[in-house]
Parts: sequence; C-alpha cells; structure tokens
Amino acid sequence: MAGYLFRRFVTSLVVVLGISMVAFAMLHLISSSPGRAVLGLHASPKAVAAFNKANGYDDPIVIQYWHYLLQLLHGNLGYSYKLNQPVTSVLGENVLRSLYLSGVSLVLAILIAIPLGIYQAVRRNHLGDYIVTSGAFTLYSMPSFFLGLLLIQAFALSLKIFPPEASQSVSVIGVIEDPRAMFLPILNLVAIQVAGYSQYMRSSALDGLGQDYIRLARAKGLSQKAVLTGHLLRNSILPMITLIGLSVPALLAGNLLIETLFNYPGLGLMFYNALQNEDYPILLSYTLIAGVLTVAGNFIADVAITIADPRVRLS
Amino acid sequence: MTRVLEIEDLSTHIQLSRSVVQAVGNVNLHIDAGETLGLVGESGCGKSITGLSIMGLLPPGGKVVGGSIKLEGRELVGLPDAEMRKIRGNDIAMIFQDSSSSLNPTKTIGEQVAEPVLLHRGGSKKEAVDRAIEVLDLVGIPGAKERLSDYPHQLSGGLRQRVMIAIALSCDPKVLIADEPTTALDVTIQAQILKLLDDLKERFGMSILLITHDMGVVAGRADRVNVMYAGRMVEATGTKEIFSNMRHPYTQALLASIPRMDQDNTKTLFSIPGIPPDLTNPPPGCRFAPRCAYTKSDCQESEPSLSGSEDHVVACFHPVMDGPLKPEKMVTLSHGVRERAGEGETPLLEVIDLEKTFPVTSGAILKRKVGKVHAVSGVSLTVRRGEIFGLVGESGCGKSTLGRMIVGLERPDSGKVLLNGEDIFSLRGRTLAKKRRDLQMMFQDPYGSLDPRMRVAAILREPLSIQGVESAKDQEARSIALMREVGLPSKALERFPHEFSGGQRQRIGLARALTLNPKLIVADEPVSALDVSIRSQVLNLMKRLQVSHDMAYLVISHDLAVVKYLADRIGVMYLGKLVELARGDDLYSRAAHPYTQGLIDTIPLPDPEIERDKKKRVISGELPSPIAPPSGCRFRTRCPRAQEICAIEEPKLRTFGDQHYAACHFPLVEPLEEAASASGQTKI
Amino acid sequence: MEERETEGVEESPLNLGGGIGPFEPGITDPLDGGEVDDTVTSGWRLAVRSFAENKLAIVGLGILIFFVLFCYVGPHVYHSNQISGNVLNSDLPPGSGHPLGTDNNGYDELGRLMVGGQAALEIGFFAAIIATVIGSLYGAISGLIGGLLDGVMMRIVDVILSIPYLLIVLIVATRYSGTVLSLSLILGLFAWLVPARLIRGEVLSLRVRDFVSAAKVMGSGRTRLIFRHLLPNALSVVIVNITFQVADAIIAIALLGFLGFGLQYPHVDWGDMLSTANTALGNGYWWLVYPVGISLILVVMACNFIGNALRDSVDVRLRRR
Amino acid sequence: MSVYRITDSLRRRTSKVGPIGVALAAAVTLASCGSGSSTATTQASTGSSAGTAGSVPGLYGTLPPVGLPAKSGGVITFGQLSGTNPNYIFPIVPAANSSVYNLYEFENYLFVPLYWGTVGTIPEINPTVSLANMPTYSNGGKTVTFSIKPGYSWSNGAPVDANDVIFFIDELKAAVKESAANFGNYTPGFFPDNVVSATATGKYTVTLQLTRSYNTSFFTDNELGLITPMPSTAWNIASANGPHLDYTVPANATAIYNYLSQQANDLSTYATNPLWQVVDGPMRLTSFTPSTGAFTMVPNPHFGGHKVQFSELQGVTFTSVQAEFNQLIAGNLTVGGVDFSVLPQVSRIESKYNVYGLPDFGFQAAFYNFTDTTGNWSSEISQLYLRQALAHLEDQTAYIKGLYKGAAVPDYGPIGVSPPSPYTPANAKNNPYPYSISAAANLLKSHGWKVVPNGTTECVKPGTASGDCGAGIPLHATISPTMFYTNSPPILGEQAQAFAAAAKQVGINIQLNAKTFNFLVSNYSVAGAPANNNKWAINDFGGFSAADYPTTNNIFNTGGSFNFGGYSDATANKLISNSVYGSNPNAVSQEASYLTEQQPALFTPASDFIYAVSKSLSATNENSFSALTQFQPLPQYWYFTK
Repeated sequence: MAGYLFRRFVTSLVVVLGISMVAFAMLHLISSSPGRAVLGLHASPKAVAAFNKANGYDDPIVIQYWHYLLQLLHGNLGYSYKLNQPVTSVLGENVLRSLYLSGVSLVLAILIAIPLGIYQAVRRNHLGDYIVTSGAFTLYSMPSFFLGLLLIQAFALSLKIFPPEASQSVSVIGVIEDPRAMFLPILNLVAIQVAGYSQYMRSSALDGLGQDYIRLARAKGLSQKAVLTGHLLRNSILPMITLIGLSVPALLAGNLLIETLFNYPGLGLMFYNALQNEDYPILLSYTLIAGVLTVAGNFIADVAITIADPRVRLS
Repeated sequence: MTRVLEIEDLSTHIQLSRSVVQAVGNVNLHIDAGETLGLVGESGCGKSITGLSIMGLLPPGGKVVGGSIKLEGRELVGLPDAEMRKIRGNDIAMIFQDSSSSLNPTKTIGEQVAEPVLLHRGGSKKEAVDRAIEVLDLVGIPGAKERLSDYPHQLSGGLRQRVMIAIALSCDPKVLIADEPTTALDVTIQAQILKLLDDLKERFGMSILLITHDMGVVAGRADRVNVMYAGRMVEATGTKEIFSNMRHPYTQALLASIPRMDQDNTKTLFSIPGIPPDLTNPPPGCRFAPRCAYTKSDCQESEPSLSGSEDHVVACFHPVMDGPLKPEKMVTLSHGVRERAGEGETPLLEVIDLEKTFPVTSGAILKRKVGKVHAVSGVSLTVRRGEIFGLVGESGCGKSTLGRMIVGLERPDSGKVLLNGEDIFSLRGRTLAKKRRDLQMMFQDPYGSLDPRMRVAAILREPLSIQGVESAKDQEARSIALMREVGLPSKALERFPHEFSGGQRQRIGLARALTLNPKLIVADEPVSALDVSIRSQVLNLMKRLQVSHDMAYLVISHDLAVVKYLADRIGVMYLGKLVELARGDDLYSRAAHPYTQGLIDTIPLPDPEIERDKKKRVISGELPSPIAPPSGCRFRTRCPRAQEICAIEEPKLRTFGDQHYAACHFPLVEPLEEAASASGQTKI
Repeated sequence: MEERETEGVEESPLNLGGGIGPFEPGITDPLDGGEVDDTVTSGWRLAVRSFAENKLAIVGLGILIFFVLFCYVGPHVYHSNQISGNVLNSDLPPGSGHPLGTDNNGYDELGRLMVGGQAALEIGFFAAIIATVIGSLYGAISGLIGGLLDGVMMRIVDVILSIPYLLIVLIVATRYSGTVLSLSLILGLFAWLVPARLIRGEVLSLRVRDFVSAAKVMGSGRTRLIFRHLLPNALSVVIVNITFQVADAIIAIALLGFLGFGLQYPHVDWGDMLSTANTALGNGYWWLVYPVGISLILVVMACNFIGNALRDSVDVRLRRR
Repeated sequence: MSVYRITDSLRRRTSKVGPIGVALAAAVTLASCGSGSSTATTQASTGSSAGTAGSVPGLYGTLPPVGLPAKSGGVITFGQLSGTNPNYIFPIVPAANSSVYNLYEFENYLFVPLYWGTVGTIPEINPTVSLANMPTYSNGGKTVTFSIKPGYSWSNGAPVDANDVIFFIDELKAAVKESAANFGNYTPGFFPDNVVSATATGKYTVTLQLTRSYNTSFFTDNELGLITPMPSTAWNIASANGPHLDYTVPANATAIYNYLSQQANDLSTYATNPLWQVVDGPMRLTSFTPSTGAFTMVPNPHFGGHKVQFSELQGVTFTSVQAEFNQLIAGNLTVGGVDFSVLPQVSRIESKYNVYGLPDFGFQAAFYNFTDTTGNWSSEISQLYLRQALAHLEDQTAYIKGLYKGAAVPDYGPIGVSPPSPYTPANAKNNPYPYSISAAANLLKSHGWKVVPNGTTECVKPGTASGDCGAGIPLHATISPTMFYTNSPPILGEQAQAFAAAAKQVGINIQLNAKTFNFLVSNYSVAGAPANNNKWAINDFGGFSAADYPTTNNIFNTGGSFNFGGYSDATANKLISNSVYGSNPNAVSQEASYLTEQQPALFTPASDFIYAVSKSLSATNENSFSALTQFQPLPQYWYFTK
C-alpha cells in the first residue's frame, strides 16, 4: 500500500512537472517579450532589449524554463507588471477567500448529493427520482452563470432577501461573518455541483443495490435503513471519492464565473481581472496552481480510497 | 414427520420494462424437518426465484402473485416486511452462489458474521463476536479468532464460501436455502464444501433446500428431488426414484444428456433438441412439449398438473415408464479414428517442454516486476492426426495458457510447438499466417468470441479472406455449406451474433474454426458456458465433425466427464505441470496420480448409489499460489501420500502402461519397469 | 472461474423453443441448431430500436431538429435585418414587428436568435468533431501500441487534463479574435482528452476479447485487427462521446461569450447574446435573456438526452452481445 | 496631454470614479464658486438641474443639493470599477501605472498637486485648492515664479515649502534620465527637460528658468500642473532609516528615486510603510488591498486646506457595471458610477441617490492608422473625402438616443461643446458632416468609386486628378479596414457595430474586432510600430481627456508621442506649435477648428460620466460635485447631512 501511494506520488510529481512545462510554454508563446509589454510601444527597442536582458528573457528557452522552475521551487511565481507586485502576493491576497467559497460549497454539495443520490437509487423510477433527475439535468445543461443570473434576479432584485453581491470583506473572518452575502454564490456553486454528484451517486448506488452482498445483507434480515447505511453507503461512496478528486478543475472554473458574477474578490475574480488586463504572469501562474491543485485533488482522492477501501489498503 | 416448509401453487412474476416473465408457476413443494430437498433444473427454470420467493428477496419487479409459503404453518406470503425480517437469517437462511460478490468487500468477516447474531439474538457485541468465532470454527475456518478482522478479499474462494455458510448458520436456522452453493468453485473445493454441508446437517439436523443445476450434487445428499422446467415443477420424488425410475420425459432426457464417467464414447450423447421456451410468453399446454419426444396433441392444448402418489408426483400426460434411457439405444459413431491414430508416423502436434510465466507488475509509467506467475512449467505432449486429446485440470492449472500457446496466441518463454515437425514459433509473417490455417481455436464464451459488429456471413468469410483463399463467390458457397454442417439454416448468414442463442453461437464458432479445414482445433471449455441439454447437442456435433473432417481436437476442460466422453487420451494438469496422461478409460479405471484419483472421486456423479457409498475422500486444502509454487512435486501440499522426497525432488513422468504416464513418487498403481518408461519418455 | 454456472444467460428472445416433431429416443439430430428468426436486426438497428424506445431521447432529438430548422430554415421564413440594426429601435420590448423585441443595437431579437443559433450549433459541432477525431486517434494509438509509449501518452493526457479547460481556453481566447473557426479550434483542441481516455479504455478492453484472439488465430494482421475489429467496435463509444462534446462546447461558448470573448460583428452566437445578460435583466429587458438562455439550455439538454440514450442503447447491444 | 489620460479614457468609458469627501459645514466658498453656491441653494429648493453646470448642455440628471445641514462623521463608501483601481502611490508615476485613478482618485487625496485643475466644470486653475498662488512670467516668458501658500504642512509637522517643489523636480529629472517610461506624463523636450534651473528664491518661493518662452496658459495648465510637491525632509533617503541625502546632487537624486520607486512597487506595504504616511493632503491611507485596489483612508488632521469631516473613506471595486449598480440599488454605496447600459433602471435608485452626469474636457474618437498599408488603407484614409465620408456615416444623435440612453453630447472635433469651453471653435458647434448615407455615397462616387450598397464598393477611377480615387489607390481597390474596439464597456462595441452597419450601406466593409483596452493601448497605439503596424486600420480605445488648455500637442502633431495613427499634416503642426509657443490666446481654437474640418480621427459622442451620490451627502461647494465629472474630486468639501 505504502509502495502504491509512493508510486502514485511520484507519478503526480511527473504530472506537475508536465503542467509547469505547459504553463511556461504558453507564457512564452503568448508574451515572449515582456519588455515590450511592460515598457510600452514608445520604449526604444534598445530599452526593451535591455529590460529583457536584465530579466533574462533573452536566454535560450531551455535556460529560461530552468530558471522558471528554480523560481517555482522557491515559491516565486513571477511578477505582475500590471498589478505591479509579485504574483505570489496577489494569490496570497485571494486564496483564502476562494478556499472558503469552494470549500464550503464543496462540502455542502457532497453532504447533499450523497443522500440525494441514494434516495434516488432506492426510489428508482418513482416520482421523487424523476423530479430530482430532471432538476439535475436542467442544472447540468445550464451555464453556471445563468443560474446565478436567475438567483440574483429572484432573490436579490425582486425579493430583496439576499444582497446581489458577495461579501466584500478583505478578511476571511469578515466573509464568514457575512453569511447572508455569501448565500447566493454558495447556493449557486452547490446547486451546480449537486447536479453532477447526485446523478453519479445515484448510478453508483444503483450499482451497489444490484450487488449480491446487498442481497445477502437483506437475507440476514437487516432493515432497509441498516442495509443502506451499513452496507450500501460505504461501498457506493468509494467511486464518488475519485470523482470529487477529478472535479477540482470544474470547481475552479465554476469559481471563476461565480466570483465574477457576484464580484467576490477571490482567485477567480483575480483571474478575470487579469484576463481584462492581459496580465499573463498572473493568468498562467493561476493556471499552474489550478493544475497542481487538480493533481493534488486526485492524489488525495487516491489516499482517501486507499484508506476507505480495504481491497486497496491490504494489497 | 413435521413439515417445516410448505409451498403451494406458488407463482412469481417478474415485471420487466416491457414484459412480464412468468418465472415461477404453480410450484408445490415441502421440506420436512432434517430433510434435504434437491431442487434441480437448467438455468432460467425458476429454481432460484423459488428460493428467493421464500426469502421474500425477489429482484426489482419480482412479485409473488399467487400461492402460499408456510413456515411451520405460518404464512409468509404477504407478511409485513418488519415480520419477514425477523424470519430472514433467523428461521430461514440462504447461501448464494458467488461468495466473492456476496460478501461486503468493505466489512471484516467478523462484523459480517456477527451482524445477524446481534440483530436476531440481541445481546452484547462481545457475545455476538464469540458466536461468530464459534460458527467460523464450525465451518472449518482455521484460526477463526485471528481471521475475524480479515476482509473478504484476503480469503480464498473456498474460505469465503465457508464464511457465507457461517453467516447462514449463525442463528441456527430451521431452514437453509443453498442456491448453487458450489457452482462457482473448483471441483476439489466443491467436494470440501459439499462435505461440510453434509456434516453440518448431520450435526444440527436443519432442513436444507439445495438448489442446483448439477444432478450429481443432489444425487449424493438429497433425500428427495424436485425437478423444475421453464418455471414449472415437473416431477418430485425420492432421490433414488428420480434417477432409477423417473416418470417425466424431461427428467429422463436431462439425465441422459449428462455425460457420465463410464459413458461409452463411441456412441452419441443423448440430447434434447431446441431450447427452453421464452417465459415472457410461454407456449400453451405443456411447456416441455415442443422439445418432448413423446409429445401428443393434448400436450399442446392443456397444461398437465402435478399428479400421482404422495411420494412421487409428476406433471405429464404421457409419463415414461421404462426408467433411464439405455445408452445402447444411442447411435454408434462411425469411429475410424482410433485405428488410424496409430503410433509410428510423426505426430500432428508436438509440444516440447513449454514454459510460460506472466510477470506481475505494478507502477504507472515504469512497470516494476514484483514477481511472476508460473502458468505452464515444462509441459510436453503430442497429438496425433485425427485424435482427440483432452486436457483437464482446475482453474489456474495453466491448461488455457497451454492451449493459447499452441495456437500461437501466447509466446512461450521456452520450449517448442511443432506442427508436422515444424516449430510454429520459428515462423514469421506470411508463412506463420499460412501455417495458422491448420491450427484453429474454439472459445469458451459464446458471446465474446464473435465480433458483434459482423454478420455471420462476414464472420465465416473472414478466415478465408485473411488467408486469401477462394473467390468471394466460393467463400459464399463455403459458408452456406458450413452452416449446414453445424446445423444452422443458411438464412442465419445474414444475422448478427446477438440474435443467436448460446448454443447456436458455439455452433457458429465451430463453423468459423472449420472454414480453413484445420488439422487441429483447440477447444477451450467449448461447452462449459452451456446448459446440460444444449451442451450435449454441441458435444455430439463436435464429435461428428471431428470424424467427418478427419481432424484432431485438443479439448480443454475442467469437467473430467466431458473430456472423458470426447477424448481418446487425457492429460491431467496441476499447477502448470502435466501430472498424468493416459487413455480415458485407462485413466478412469487405474489412475496412478493421487490428484487424478482425487479428481475422479470428487466429481459428483448423477448416481445415488455411487455417490452414497463413495467414501468421502476429498482433496484437502486449496491450490497454492502459482507465483510461488511448492518445491518438488507441486501437488505435495495437498497430497495424502506426500513424504519428504516429494518436497525435494520433482517426480519424473513414468510409464504405467500403454500410453499411460504419471509423475508421482508414490503412485497408486505400480509403474512398469524403468526401461520401458524411459523409452516411453520420448514419445508421450 | 470457468465453471461459473450460466444462470441468467439470456437465450435470444428470437428463439421461442425451436421444436421439432416427435422423435425416437436416441436419434436426436445433432444437426438441429434450433430455429433462427426471419427478421434481421443489426447491432445498430437494435441500438436504434432501444434508442427509439427511450422517450427522453426522442424528445431530445425533436428539440435538436426543431432548433436546426429554426436556425437554418427560420431566417428564410422570418426575415429580419441582421446586418444593419436601427439603433433608434434599440431595446424595444416584444411587440408588433418584433415578436421578441430588439437588442441594444436595435437588431430584431428573434432573427438574432436564429443567426446566433447557427453559430452556436456550428461551433458546438465542429469543436466536438475536432475533439473527438483527435481524441479517438490519440486514444486508439496509445491503447494499441501500449507499453512505455502508452504510459507517456497517458501522462501527457493527465497533464493537460489537470489544467482547467476553461482557464486555458480563456487565456488563448485573449489572443485570438473570435470567429466560428477559431472558437471551434480553441474549444476542440483542448477537449480531446476525455475521448482519448475513453477510446483507449475501450480499445484495451476490446484487445483481450475472444473475437480478437479468434482473428489472430486466423492469421489476421495488425492493421486488419485494428480496422476490422477494434475501431468499428470502439466506434459506438466515439459516437456517444460526440453528443456530449457538442453539449460541452455549447456551454463553453456561453461562458466565453458571457466573459466577453465570443464572436465578432456581424457574427453572433448565443453566448455573445448573453454577454450583457446581467444588465439586461436589471433593465428588465427579459427578452434579451430568457429566450436565448432557454434555447441554449434546451439544446444542451437535448444533446445530453441523446447522448445518454445512445450510451444506453449501445450498452444494450453490447450486453446482448 | 499625458499617458494617464489615455489609460484614463477607457476608464471614463466604464466611467466609475469620484472622490468622496466631507466639507466643513461652515465656510462659505470663494468667489469663483459664488455662483455655484448661490445656485446650489436654488437647486436644493427646486431640485431641478441648475447652477453653473446646470446650464451646461449635456448635463444629465440633477446635481446634489449643497449647503444642507451637516453632521460630522460617517463612512463614505465609493465604488470604482475593477481595472480602475489604484496601484501606485509615489507621485512620480511611471507609464505603466499612469491613470487618473492613481492620481486624482488616490494620490491627490494624500499629496496635493501644485495646481488644481478645473473649477467645477470651468477649465481654469482652481486657486482655492491649489497649493501655490498663480505663477508670474517675466523675462519674456522664460522665467516663472510662484509661491506656495503658507499654512500647508506635512503630517510629520514640516511645512510644505519651496524645497519640496525642487525636490520633486530633481527627482523627476533623475527618473526620466533613467528611463522615459519612469514618468507617464513625460514628453521629451517638455517638462522637466525645459526647466534649466529651479531655485528657491524664498522659503515658499520658487523660480524656474526655462529654455524658451511658452504660451503661458499652456505652461501653467499643462506643465506646472504636473508638479506635486514631495516631503523633501522625509523622503530624501536611499534606504530605510538611511541618512538624509542632498537630493540636489544628481547621484543622490537617482539613489533616492530608485529607493522610493522600489518602495512604491511593494503594494502590500502601502498602508504600513512610514514613507507614505507623510502626507499633506486631506486624507491618510490606513488599509490597501493590492489585488482589488480597495482602500481605506481617514482624514489627515494636519491638512492645511478644508478640514475633512467624515470619519472614513472606503474605495471598493466591482467587476461589472451591473454589479456596482446592484449595490446602488441595495443602497450600499455613498457614491458610485452609473454606466449608460444601466440607465434604463436608474429609477430604481433615484429615491436614494442624486444621479447626474456630464462629459469631461477632451474628446473621444476612433483613431485611423495612416500607416496601415493593408488593402491600400493608408492611401485611402489619407484622402480627406474618405474621412469626411466616414464622418457622414456616423449618426451621433441616434447613438446618443439609442446607445447612450441620452447621456452623451455630440462631438465633432478635439474640443467639444460640453462642458462649455472658451476655446470651442465655431465649426464644432454644429455637425460639419451630418449623418447621411447618400452624402457619404456621393463623396465616394464623385471621387471615382463605384458604390455598391451592401456590397463592395470599388475604385473605378484610379489616379490623382480631382474626381479620381487618389494617390496610391489602384483600380478595383476596395475599402475594408479592420476596426478594433475595447470589449468593455459594451457601448463601444455597440457603437462600432452601428457604424460598421452604416458603412456597409455604402459598400465599405469594416471588420470589427474586440480586444481588451490594455491590449489595444499596448499593441495598437503607435503608428509604424513594426510589429503591429499593419494589423489595425481603426482603433477605438476611448479617447483623450484634455487639460484646461486643450491643445492636441502630442496627439495630432507629427511625431507626437500619442499620435496613435501617425497623422501628419503641415498645417496642423503649425497651428499646434502656435498653441504651445505662441502668445495668441485663440491659437488653440484655430487648431481645433482645423482639426474638426480635417477629421484626423473619427470623433464620437462625448459621453457623460454619471454619478449616483447618496441623498445623505451634501457639500459646501457645488463644484465639488460637478468636478467629479472632470476627475477633480474635492472630498474635503463633502459631508453627511443631518
């Protein structure tokens, strides 16, 4: 088991290395001469060249990548000339707020989706199942921001129950202390994720219900509840773990739109602003981080599986 | 005698998306205290559904639509679930076929065994665990206490089955329903489990409902036998009676279709034509009528009900009176093979010291070798022209790998495969492709072996077009001819595989193998996926074609009876080694290797006499891991006669008679003197 | 285990007890393989049948067909000037002359919906094709060659798959101005990974199936294996995948448009039409948001319906094998 | 004319700005504002738009009433659009960071400029809030003398005196010596290059010797206006707690500059770095969020001008106009910008806010690239008749009604009609090229083009004679320029679409292309920049704000650093140099008149900058509200009402 995890870890590292290459390659292709971008078109070619030289942008590509890598290892993600500060500090500004938004909504989504999926599986092809399924399908086929628009329209502008904008507090504490402002964004993210997870959980649970060991459990005389909680739940959650690990990119993308829509100062919003400013160091650093997060997510999922599934753990 | 369980006119239907399967209809049966009732029938006959109806565990859409099920006089049909739960696992317990999927993979066996105890007996967790240990001991799990915290996947198939039995026993139920309890197991393990069931029954005197498709299994232990066909109970009587003096044509035909060890393999096997009816709209009248030899007009019109004496009921208008079918009645095959399959000339196929291991790897990109599976270790054998060579052994003994190497699907690590004295692995490209004509294969799974995308015509033409023989027109003609040969209408050429029944698909598979007029067909478990009545059809066909095409078969099977019926000579494999090789009857009458004898003993025969007084000599233990096979004689770990030398020195093949060789230090019969054996060595 | 009993192996429903008349015991004819039904049903036909039995699928197909007609035939029936809008008529509510009102530039919204739909459908379709073609080839190669190459190729997939699709697409989109072609390319070039994995998995599982072994035994060469057996059988997976790809692509367009990276005048797609949705809703210009939004959702939903149905029906056939 | 005004122009389109302030309840304002305050009262009573700004054509809505009963304290929340957020604190702002938001809405709260721009909406120096008295010119205009008003002091107690001005000039010289990009407002040959010497001729008096004489209005408004005195006793260090250096020594000046600019690059320390706590403005920075630019300021007790009365000023940012407007609806902002696109819903906030808007000085235009040779564009656009035809295709009145929702004023040249300017030329008052498809078509036809409405117009009479297409335009040449516009705010796209649609009707096929503002300004803003020269034909990134003295020097003169399209015309050059160096006060009008006729760019409507100011807010000086529209926030005059 330890060996297995170790190998997975090594693989993950390889993947991360790959991601850094992609990010670097894109950065290089898109803005090959930062000097021009920073100094503007008025700057003399000489000045630009000087700038590039000073910052090593004229080294051979491999060397540049090597430096880039070294910088990464020292936690240096580059410098945003547009925001006029190191990328890391910009990320640092926002990461906690995004973490809060994503974290809360993810946890809620899971807590809702799992029982929902099981309920659907048990009530398969009954009214309840149909209602939930169609709801999920609609959400699933909806651009995430569109749901947000409807929510704002309904709850913020018409009913005026919740503010149309997420909390603007600089500190995470402030954000946490403002649940009303966070309700709509979180609701939005949760809804989208539940739409996906619950359907997956449903099929996973259906799968489980068809298994012989469920039949045996019933043959023991266990009640429905005991069968579901005691035997079905754990087994049908296992595939969910992997799915959740895999859904990190979707989560981040979701954040991008929701944070933009609700004007929530997190990484997603930072990314959007960077898009408007063509601030490539930020864009690609975030992409890099997103990639790493994804890999981490998958790895954590693997670890979780290993712990949760004796078949993996004990072999 | 007290009726523990009594079922009257039970009918169970299963609602599918667009149709209703009338899975069980008008079934009557009863079990007395301490009695074992055998419920037999082919797949889809409704025997399992009957069992599940009793437990009230029908699959989604399943519903008991009529009749009554009484447990000690208490009506179970329509009992509220809460009540029913008190009975399940407590008064009535059930064992299922597949222990690997029936145990919860994420719970320790301790929890799983203790669960019903806690539920029904109440009491403390401690007591429940103690009880768990007790029953695990009971079912012969070594070191039960230590095993409590194991998870199912850490146990072997046999042990898992024992655990499931332990679960069933934990609340010592009045009735134990065993649904195909041993079908998923190897013969040797099957014997162990069956023995266990017998012992347990003797000790606790519970009633057992033994559901199985295997006549042999019931013969040994059932007090009475009920036969089901197409959702109907067709006959019910004492075990002895059913085998010696059956009344229903189906029972008679079924028994006759089972190849026996003492089968005369010069005669065709009896077989029932056609296939069972589709239960979503069964034919009117007797459901067996369409396949019945004695059917008369009235059979089509109305359905016969169970009638007859108290201890022998049958549902037939024209019951048979003459007992089992006499083998003499069967057609003798024009069997020229044996004569021509003489010595002297170069054998068709020579397998010399074949060796094959599979690496056990792990790791994503860089595959690390963590060990290797010794699938086949130095096997040599020969197949002569027009001969049928049988290869038996339990799962994992390497027989399939051997077969795949012979047809060149796997490359051996070492050793040769000579076809007409030519090493096929020395060949490359076109020449190899050409050579392949002479070596064809028949697969076990009738579903996976035909490309679902291709029409039968294309499937049959493919070998020809690959080999580039014959024009499209000739190919056409050829495939039509082939279809006739395997007994399928030529219109079937336009069909797709999924439109055929399993038996028909095997026929198509055979036809495909025949297209290139091969000299040798390797048939890997050709009939194990088929039901008894279908199986005999295919076996007959294979025999017949072998004669008419004058080719050789290498038949690979776990079923000694099948192999014995088909083959002229039989090789017995154990854990990658060929342990014994002899003529079929020779092998059966005077097996030299303890393993061979064990196999013969453990195969349940459809014959109460033999089974009853068959001394319960079973091969103990389980198959060792092929990753680290035992030193010396690989069978020694399970061999009753094993001694030190067996661990040190690997036994050589020695001669025990004409074409009879075995590798054992302490054989059951005396070997011939070394000289002959030595000479025999060269040519096996 | 080989001797697993075949309980539940379903005999072909087309074979209702192939009965032959009375016979003398012992002379069973081994040459009777039982009846074969008269109607041919190909795997595809079977798939089509079970597809047709799926109500949602039919609904989905209906919706899709409706929108294709709406977008491509509609403009010929319902004429509206989508080249030069009259800014003085901007933001008119639905009414005579403008069933769905007009947008910020005074374009007739109904006509806009048709034109925008064309672009959306085209981009969705092209992107899906691009992604699926690349993915299928990549996956097939990786799965067929296997070994180290497979390992490397799959790591590459892992890498790109780890980077959120939307982020990359947006970054690239800042550089290239939106045309149907460029958007299709951008979306397609970053969406091939899932199909690649699917196809690889399928190929791997097919590779060990008996009918492939059978072909090998007949002496079939590698190319024949691939093109006669592996790819045709993997095809169903590919086709199922396309429908989902279309759905995803259309959603992606919506996101791009909403963030302001959509098509350029005179071209427009549903995503662009939603770019001002936020203010439009605030202004109470519901007709600029709900018609296009709902159309988009319906089309995506239709694709998903069809995809699911296809997948099921394909499974059915494979189950029936 | 300066870089920040370019960056600014986009911001203006997205139009979120506006300082917050509280003025002392007391204090009647000065003469120049007299009319303002008096009308303010009437305005308060009538509530209708009035006052100096009120009479201005193009005023949208109602100016907030002034002079209402005041109460002290209160937090003013002020909305700014993301991208308009401040990201530089050091008064010598490099090109990359140069925007009105850094200067007027951030730094000027902390560091008061020498001369303060408009008086409300009148293009004059505002003596009340300026740090110095008006300058006097002698020695034929080559010597400038001005004195700092006493009473202003740094928060560390030191008075604001002549040395602080000299400190600024020395540091500025050091900065531009290092790189031209170190000062956004730098134009080679102009300030500070044209300052031979700067000497303190008294504690508060500074005398500048110039290289040559200038038009005094030009020099006062556009050159001296660039000076922001800096604390010469606190900032003259080259390292934290380092020795105080003599900045008149160039080497020291450079060292100091490097240190200060490096400190200024560390945004995360803005609120904590002791350097930036030394201020002479009305406010003091207490918190700053680099990524969003959100900030918090509190009044600076040492401020020598009007004492601020509210307790805190918060700048918050938004991603979309709707997001900000939603906050206005929710009543969460004290002052916020309102975009045209949300005007239809403005009624939803009128109960809580006074909403008003005005264009600012300067002009908005789509610039032609006179050097883009793609498809003969450079030859074609060099033809006056084509530029006139294009002007005829622009239906400003329709745009204003349909797109700007009425919140804009037609603009036909570099100096518009609103807000009224003494410099507006006659021909800019009525559209010289009114919207007329046929007029455009006729111009083309009469110059040798075969006009194919909704098709593709072709040149059929190449040549240079009158009636021919003109030099460099071959037979069958077509007119199909690529036009870039900023993708945000949407208004520019809508306008471009309407324009392209009209052009189509005379067979001119304009390919539209949206890009981010930053992309356009950093890539398509220099004619003849080899990398991108032939990639764009028309570029509508917004426009320019004008200083009080609105010459287009640097924009339309040959070689001007902001001459995006490379327009080059001898007459224009002569007129511009008259405006800069000549003494004729009308020179700048003549310049504007010529350019209005020549159409060196496609002048587009002057859009209002609309603000919603909470009804709980009032001021002692009406100009402090109307000046918002001119980026001249005067927070010190603002206060919450009882």
